[in-house]
Amino acid sequence: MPKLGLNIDKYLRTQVLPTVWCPGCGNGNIVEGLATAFSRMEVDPTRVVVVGGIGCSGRTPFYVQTNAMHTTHGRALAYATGLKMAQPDLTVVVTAGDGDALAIGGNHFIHAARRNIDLTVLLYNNGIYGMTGGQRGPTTPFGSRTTTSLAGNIERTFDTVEIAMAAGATYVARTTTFDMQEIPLRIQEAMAHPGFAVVEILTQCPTYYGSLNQLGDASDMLIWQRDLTDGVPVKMLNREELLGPLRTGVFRNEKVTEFTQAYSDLCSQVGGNYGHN
Amino acid sequence: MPKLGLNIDKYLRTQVLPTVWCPGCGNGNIVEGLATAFSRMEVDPTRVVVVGGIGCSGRTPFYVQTNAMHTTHGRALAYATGLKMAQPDLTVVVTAGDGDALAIGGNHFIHAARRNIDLTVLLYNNGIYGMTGGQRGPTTPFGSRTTTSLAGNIERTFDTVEIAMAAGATYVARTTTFDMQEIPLRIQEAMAHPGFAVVEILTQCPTYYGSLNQLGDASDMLIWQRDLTDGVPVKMLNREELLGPLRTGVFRNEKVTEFTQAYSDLCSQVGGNYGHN
Amino acid sequence: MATIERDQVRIRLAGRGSQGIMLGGTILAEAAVIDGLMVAEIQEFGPEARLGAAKADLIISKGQIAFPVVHQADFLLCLSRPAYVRYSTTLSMNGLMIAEETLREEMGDSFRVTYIPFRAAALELGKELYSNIIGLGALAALSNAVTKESLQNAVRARVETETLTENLAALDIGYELGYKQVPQQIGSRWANAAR
Amino acid sequence: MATIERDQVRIRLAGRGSQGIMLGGTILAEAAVIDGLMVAEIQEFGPEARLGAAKADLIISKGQIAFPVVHQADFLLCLSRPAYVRYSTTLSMNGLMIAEETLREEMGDSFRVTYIPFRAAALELGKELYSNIIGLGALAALSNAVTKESLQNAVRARVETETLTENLAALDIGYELGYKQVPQQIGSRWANAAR
Amino acid sequence: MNPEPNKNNQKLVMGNEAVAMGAIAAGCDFFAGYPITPATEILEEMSKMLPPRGGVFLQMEDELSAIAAVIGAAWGGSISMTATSGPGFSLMQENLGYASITQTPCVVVDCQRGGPSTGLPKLASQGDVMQARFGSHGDRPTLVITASSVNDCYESTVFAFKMSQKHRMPVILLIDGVIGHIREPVELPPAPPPRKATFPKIDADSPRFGDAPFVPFGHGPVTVVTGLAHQSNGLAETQKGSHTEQMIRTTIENICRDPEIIDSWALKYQLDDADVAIVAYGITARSAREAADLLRADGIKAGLLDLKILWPFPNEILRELAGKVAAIIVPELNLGQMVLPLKAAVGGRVVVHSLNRADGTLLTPNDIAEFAAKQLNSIEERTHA
Amino acid sequence: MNPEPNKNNQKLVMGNEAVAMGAIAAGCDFFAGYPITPATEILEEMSKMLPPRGGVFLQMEDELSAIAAVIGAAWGGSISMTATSGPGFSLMQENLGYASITQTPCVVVDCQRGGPSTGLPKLASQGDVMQARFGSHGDRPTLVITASSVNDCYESTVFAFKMSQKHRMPVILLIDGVIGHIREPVELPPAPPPRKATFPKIDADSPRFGDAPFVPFGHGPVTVVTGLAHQSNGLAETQKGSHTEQMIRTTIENICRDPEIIDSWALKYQLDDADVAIVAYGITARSAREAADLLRADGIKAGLLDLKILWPFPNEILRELAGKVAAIIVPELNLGQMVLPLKAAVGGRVVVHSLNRADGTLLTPNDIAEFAAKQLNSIEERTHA
Amino acid sequence: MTSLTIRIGDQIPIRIGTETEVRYEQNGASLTIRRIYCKSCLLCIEACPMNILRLDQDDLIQVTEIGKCIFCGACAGRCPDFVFVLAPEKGEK
Amino acid sequence: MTSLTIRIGDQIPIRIGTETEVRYEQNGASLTIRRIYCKSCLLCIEACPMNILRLDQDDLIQVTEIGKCIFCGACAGRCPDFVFVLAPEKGEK
Repeated sequence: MPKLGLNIDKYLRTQVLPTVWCPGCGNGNIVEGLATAFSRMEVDPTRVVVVGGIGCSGRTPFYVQTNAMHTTHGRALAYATGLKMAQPDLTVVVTAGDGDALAIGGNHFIHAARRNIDLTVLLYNNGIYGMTGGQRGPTTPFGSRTTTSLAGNIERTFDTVEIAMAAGATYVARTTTFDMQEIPLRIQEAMAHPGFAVVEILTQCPTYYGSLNQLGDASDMLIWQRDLTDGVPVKMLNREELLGPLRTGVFRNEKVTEFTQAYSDLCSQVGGNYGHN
Repeated sequence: MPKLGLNIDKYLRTQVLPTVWCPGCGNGNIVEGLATAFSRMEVDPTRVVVVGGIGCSGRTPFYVQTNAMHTTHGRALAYATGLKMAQPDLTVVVTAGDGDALAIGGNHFIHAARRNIDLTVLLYNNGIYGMTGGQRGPTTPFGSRTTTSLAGNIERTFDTVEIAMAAGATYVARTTTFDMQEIPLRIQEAMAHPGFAVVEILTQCPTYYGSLNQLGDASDMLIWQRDLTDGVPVKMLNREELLGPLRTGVFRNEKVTEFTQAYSDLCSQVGGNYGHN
Repeated sequence: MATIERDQVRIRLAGRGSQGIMLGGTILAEAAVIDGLMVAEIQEFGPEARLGAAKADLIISKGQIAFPVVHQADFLLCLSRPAYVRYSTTLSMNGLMIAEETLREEMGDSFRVTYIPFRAAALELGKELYSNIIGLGALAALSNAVTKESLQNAVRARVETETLTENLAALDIGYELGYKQVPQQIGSRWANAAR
Repeated sequence: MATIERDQVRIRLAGRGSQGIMLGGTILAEAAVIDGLMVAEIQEFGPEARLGAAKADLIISKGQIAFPVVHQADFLLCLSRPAYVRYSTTLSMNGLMIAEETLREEMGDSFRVTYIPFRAAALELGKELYSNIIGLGALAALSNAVTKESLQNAVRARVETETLTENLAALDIGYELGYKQVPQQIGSRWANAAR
Repeated sequence: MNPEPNKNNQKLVMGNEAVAMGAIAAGCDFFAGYPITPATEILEEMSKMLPPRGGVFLQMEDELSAIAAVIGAAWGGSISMTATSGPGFSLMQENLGYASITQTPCVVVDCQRGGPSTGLPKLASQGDVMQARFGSHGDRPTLVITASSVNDCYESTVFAFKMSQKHRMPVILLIDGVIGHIREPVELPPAPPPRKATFPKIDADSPRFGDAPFVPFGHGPVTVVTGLAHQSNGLAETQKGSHTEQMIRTTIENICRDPEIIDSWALKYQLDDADVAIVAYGITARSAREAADLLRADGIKAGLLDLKILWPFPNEILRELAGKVAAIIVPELNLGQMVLPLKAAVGGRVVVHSLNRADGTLLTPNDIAEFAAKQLNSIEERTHA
Repeated sequence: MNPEPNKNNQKLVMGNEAVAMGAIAAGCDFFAGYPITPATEILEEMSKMLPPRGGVFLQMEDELSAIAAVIGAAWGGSISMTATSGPGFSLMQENLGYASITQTPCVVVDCQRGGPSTGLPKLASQGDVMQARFGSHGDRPTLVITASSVNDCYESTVFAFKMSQKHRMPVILLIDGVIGHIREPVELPPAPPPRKATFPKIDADSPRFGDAPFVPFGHGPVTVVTGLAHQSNGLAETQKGSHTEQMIRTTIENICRDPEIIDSWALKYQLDDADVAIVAYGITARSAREAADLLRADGIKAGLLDLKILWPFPNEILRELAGKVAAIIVPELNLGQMVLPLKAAVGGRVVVHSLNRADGTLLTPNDIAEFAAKQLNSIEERTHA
Repeated sequence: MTSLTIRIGDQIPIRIGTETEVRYEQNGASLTIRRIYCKSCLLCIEACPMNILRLDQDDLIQVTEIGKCIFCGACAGRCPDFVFVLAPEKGEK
Repeated sequence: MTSLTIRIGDQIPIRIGTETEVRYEQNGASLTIRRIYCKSCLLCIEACPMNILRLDQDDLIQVTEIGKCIFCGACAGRCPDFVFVLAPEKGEK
């Protein structure tokens, strides 16, 4: 979107740009969406921590001019849980890829959701492992080609939204880098939500997913994303078609006791005073 | 159930009895159910592997007179996945507790379900860590007392059935050690099902869960289980009540391409011959 | 290899989980502390702790306790049959087993064992659960490891108020039952072991 | 410390990811193998491989290659501006940079650099993608590291049939472009470096 | 059951409880863990002690997340700790490396059990002493403290926290299932009132790593933390890890010459005139002390070097000892681990005999004394021959 | 891009590809892994090579499950392998211990990168050599093989599989990102046709562990496998781990006296008349070989001991060497790891100098030669003084 | 393991305390009580419709009046420890 | 970093190849092109409704005819690399 009138540079660590990502990668658009949300919400950068895992998306914390924690593969949510519990009035945003959050980090994802701890998770879903060069992941669509599924992926695909909801996330949304206006809106909603909030963002990987599956360049992949998500109701997990349609939007937005609040209540109950700095 | 006419001793490793479990623990009833299912299905013990993790339930493989693999904490399903893929005509049954399968092993649980690999999972849910002496777990009901939640558990509770279904399990059932006749029936169905089959079995832990929550002895806990599950529709995850009702029965039983079959097809497609011994 | 007189007693308490062995160990250790003695106590823990025979091990000593674990016990209190079967081999060469009377018939007499009717005495007091305190009393009388006063104080500190009277009574009974065995059982072997 | 004549050439190919640097490295290595030479080739890998300047390093040698990594290159082929900026410091003291002609204006002339219009030549052939093969040709002419025949055979083995004709033509063009520079650039320094 | 005071002011405390009490005394206000025998009591005690103090107790989904949460909490300004045993300690290795490279103060307790794998969960072991130093990939500075009594458990824990903050690094407290479960009378000060940690003020341009003080998120200007090699400003260096190598080397140097560490490295018992030195640590040091007495009763001048800090290894102390005694005996409840750095340190100046046992059973004073006597006899035999 | 043959029958093969080809040659029919730099190509190659052979390729959800699946598959009768790098290797430590205690044949490749933590993913390192030995809790037998060329990658992999089956243990192949990514011309035999592993026939009463042959599930009578200490029939022993301790000791003895291992332990280069020996391994051995040449060109009689098997450590070879040379130089891409067992082995018979670098940059021949020359000079200075 | 077989209707021994397995037979059917596995959990006692089970002084299960036993299998069904084995009249399958 | 500012309507320099940042101003509004961040992905080129963006020979983005620019922000919206910054007439907020 035009950045007219909004100085998002304030929320960018411009001295480390350009980003590490390949030409045409949509991750930069998500960073832009995040900086835009920060900008609109006028957050204090010293009171925000962006926590990333390992993988392309995990590099996000380097690019936003807030506190940044680049952790280990799959564990970002566990780090973030400790951090948030230690200082509950910090705003903690977790950026994780589909591999980071749902393959190696799947367990922390479901448990953070179960606890309903006040974290905002931006789940960058490009359907492939980018940083290591294009291997199959848990969200790689059935039948897709990757460097470890050259004859087509035979594994079934996770639906992030389904998993997040079953595990107990209280805000769940999905959007795409095609729908770029939506990204900051969803992030703002998620950050404003007191509880575990997941925004899945489909993002294009032209270098690996696109080229291995002959989807054209980054521009072509945006159109593909649009078609992929074009108003069709969300499918259950069992889809075994290549590139099945996925609905975008907000799937859940419920208020349920948040975990740091529950912990605070517990402490009060036994005479403790939690949450001061 | 009366073992009249059915020699389940053939499927029990009687030389290592009595089991390690506490007096009144329901795990023995599940072993009995498993041996009964084996007996009714007249399985060849050398063609069956029972794989357990760590925790009370993880000891199950020692007590059934089939191949037994007692693995590491949380990883039973990953071991079983390798084993099944290596020799797909083996029957592989995984026994795991709520902590083993859903806390430390949660990730392997959702990924094995996603793949729909032909494993039968008996998920012993006693709502607490027994082997280590009564700590909180991911299925500990909200508000319950454990040795790490003496003031009442403030964490939300996983619903195994919801998680299993969202992750892609194709047979999902729940029963209890009160409904002891059902246990072998569900196990038989699950073993007959070609795909990832989960049977959650609520089982009493009188030593820790029962005594910490003043639920009486093992007999009292059976009645409590009956009341807990008495025909009430399954609840979504968000329940924050102590001891909320849980429906029992079969929640899903669908045929979807099984993973060793999908892998066999892949091999054929590229000229390979998979699955012979 | 030389041996060194350590002025210490190694004690093992064993019985069924329901017999309050763990609490017994704690009370005995506490009594030793009150007496100003050194003590190292370790109770069964971890997997399988709850199956079979529960046990609590103590070393009570006038001096520093270097090696803190009981491999061979000077005094072995056995309240149940499985405990007897499992631990009788851990009695030291000069040790004394103090066992539940009802086991005498099966296990037979020996100069290394003294039988005391803990169960019967406890049931007389109202609950089998008092066996542990009766056992402690007998053990204290036979071993002289701790003073009766300290044991009473330890009981006061560790048992719930509602059952304090019965438990103190149990201690007395145990003490008496043990003391009765002293002429037969106590020679030079333990008379000054700890005090 | 003594130096040992190793009869080996250290080569670095660098350019944008889209310029076929990796394939270039493979073809050059293959040519060396066809020539019966020893070769060690290593291409950029891992995180951030795709950003900025792509590179492929080769050591081509008559004898065994002990230390297999290029820290300082005898020949540095730079097809893009970022590659020039990033790697010019890795040219050895006696090394020769072979750079894209269009960089001459910004970077300036030096006895250590020879500029060749790879881009223009490639576009003339139809695609900028041929820059890599043209570069290989020039490099081979200037370094004498591998024979032209082997390079041709390596191209035949490694490029797709549809573009083989163009790639072989690119090789010829590069060879000519490089050869033209030989009188100016090649003194005693590299004439017999590898062969 | 809570320990009750008695007239001697001595409380009967279990080793694992003493660790938890030491943590509280050191200001620990964050614990994340996962149940595991024989360390579980530390988790349970912390679950009781922290909420009334407003501190955080988290039971995580596994050990991977427990250590991750501990590091996250440290960066949230907490004084944080986890406790586990071998299998969990193995799972923590990757993130322990993260704590090292990010110079994060925290304490990790490994209450050892018999290994490998599930092994002997409730039996005695010293099988993780090399893992505590080398369990992570790559090199990292390590400070590993041990304990051989309940009182030690308390004091070593306090010391571990102090050192973790002083040198901004993860510190490992290595005990074992026996020490963790023994109850002994100890006289401990009452728990201090809850306090929040304070941190120095820094500017946006101040370095964050290397020699810089530790300042968590939200307590100063924006900070970048990464597990990649990085510069002192926190930004990654991916082409060459010089700054990180230097930071690691500096931390190692700092701990090796810290007087507080040097003073605590080892206790000497009857070594002044000793012909034979037993070098031992943890639970085995207790047997070894009695073994030294037994040997002296038999006319052999034996002494004990009781290692209190295992890593960094006290090379100098060992070298000095090697010049004074005729033989060193190293009893360990493993197949011979600390004997390796010990042999490297003494460099052949003295004969070193290893006594090992890894079946879950303790080495008794007699075991050690008899072994030592036998080795000495065989040395003499060789000398006579 | 698949390597193509040329007229010399030499193929240009990358180290990681050679590992995969070696695995196939050794009969590997099961691979489970997870992407990680710089080991990913092994995973990718196996994903291409196994399905057409009817073998199993699994990309698992993480490294924890990858090693678990590999062990499970071994018990399913597969010849199985995984490959990873430091962070993944750290995650595998717990289950590597399981493979050891259950005497499961399998191969684990660690293609090292700079550590600790995420560290320097694509830079050179030898930071995991001690972890490969001591990374798991408890003691386990370890056989760690390394490689310093593409050809080595192939042959060491074949050897690793052979040894893993012979001694029924997990064998670790330790390479690094540079060796893994170098392409060199090699002449390799064609892949053999797929074959299923065969196993001996045993009775229900036959022992399953200890000296017994490995017989997987479904290939014989019912078998019990556990990560608890166990007897030779597989049933757990929880009160005392004597059988397991004995099994571990026996395996260690067996590998230490296996002639195939002894013959492969180390390569000697110009050591016969050497005054100074460089002891190196992996990528650094290549620099060291050239360094030895450089030193000889400068009149210093230098030689190289190139360690091919790191663990068990070749104590005897080092002791012998120590008697012959005046100094040993140990260059390593870490802060000094293999120098520890080396020093323990030589026991002060010779001066040992450690040259270390852990910033991701290789030690060049000049670095090593200059360091060696400098150390020798300072020795001479001391001698003259 | 000591074992005792009792044919119902015969004189029943007064004390079976030290027997680890007791087998009752009637008309070819049998109830075997493997007391060695018993953990004293009381589940069978509460399940028995005839109220003829109790713990002995070693806390192992025993039948007080075998004559009242209806061979219903409730004890076997509830026991988690494989103590009770009922065999039908025709013997084991 | 070299920077060049161009007021639209002025004479436009023919070559801006080596400039890493170019700023176009018109009526107080501005379009800044941080060419140093450009990765040549073409997304802006395909997004530009006026078709006035192309890559130069270093594969960095440049405007061919700034006079045609309508300051719509499509380039900035699609660019994942923060190359384009549009400032409104009133200056930065």
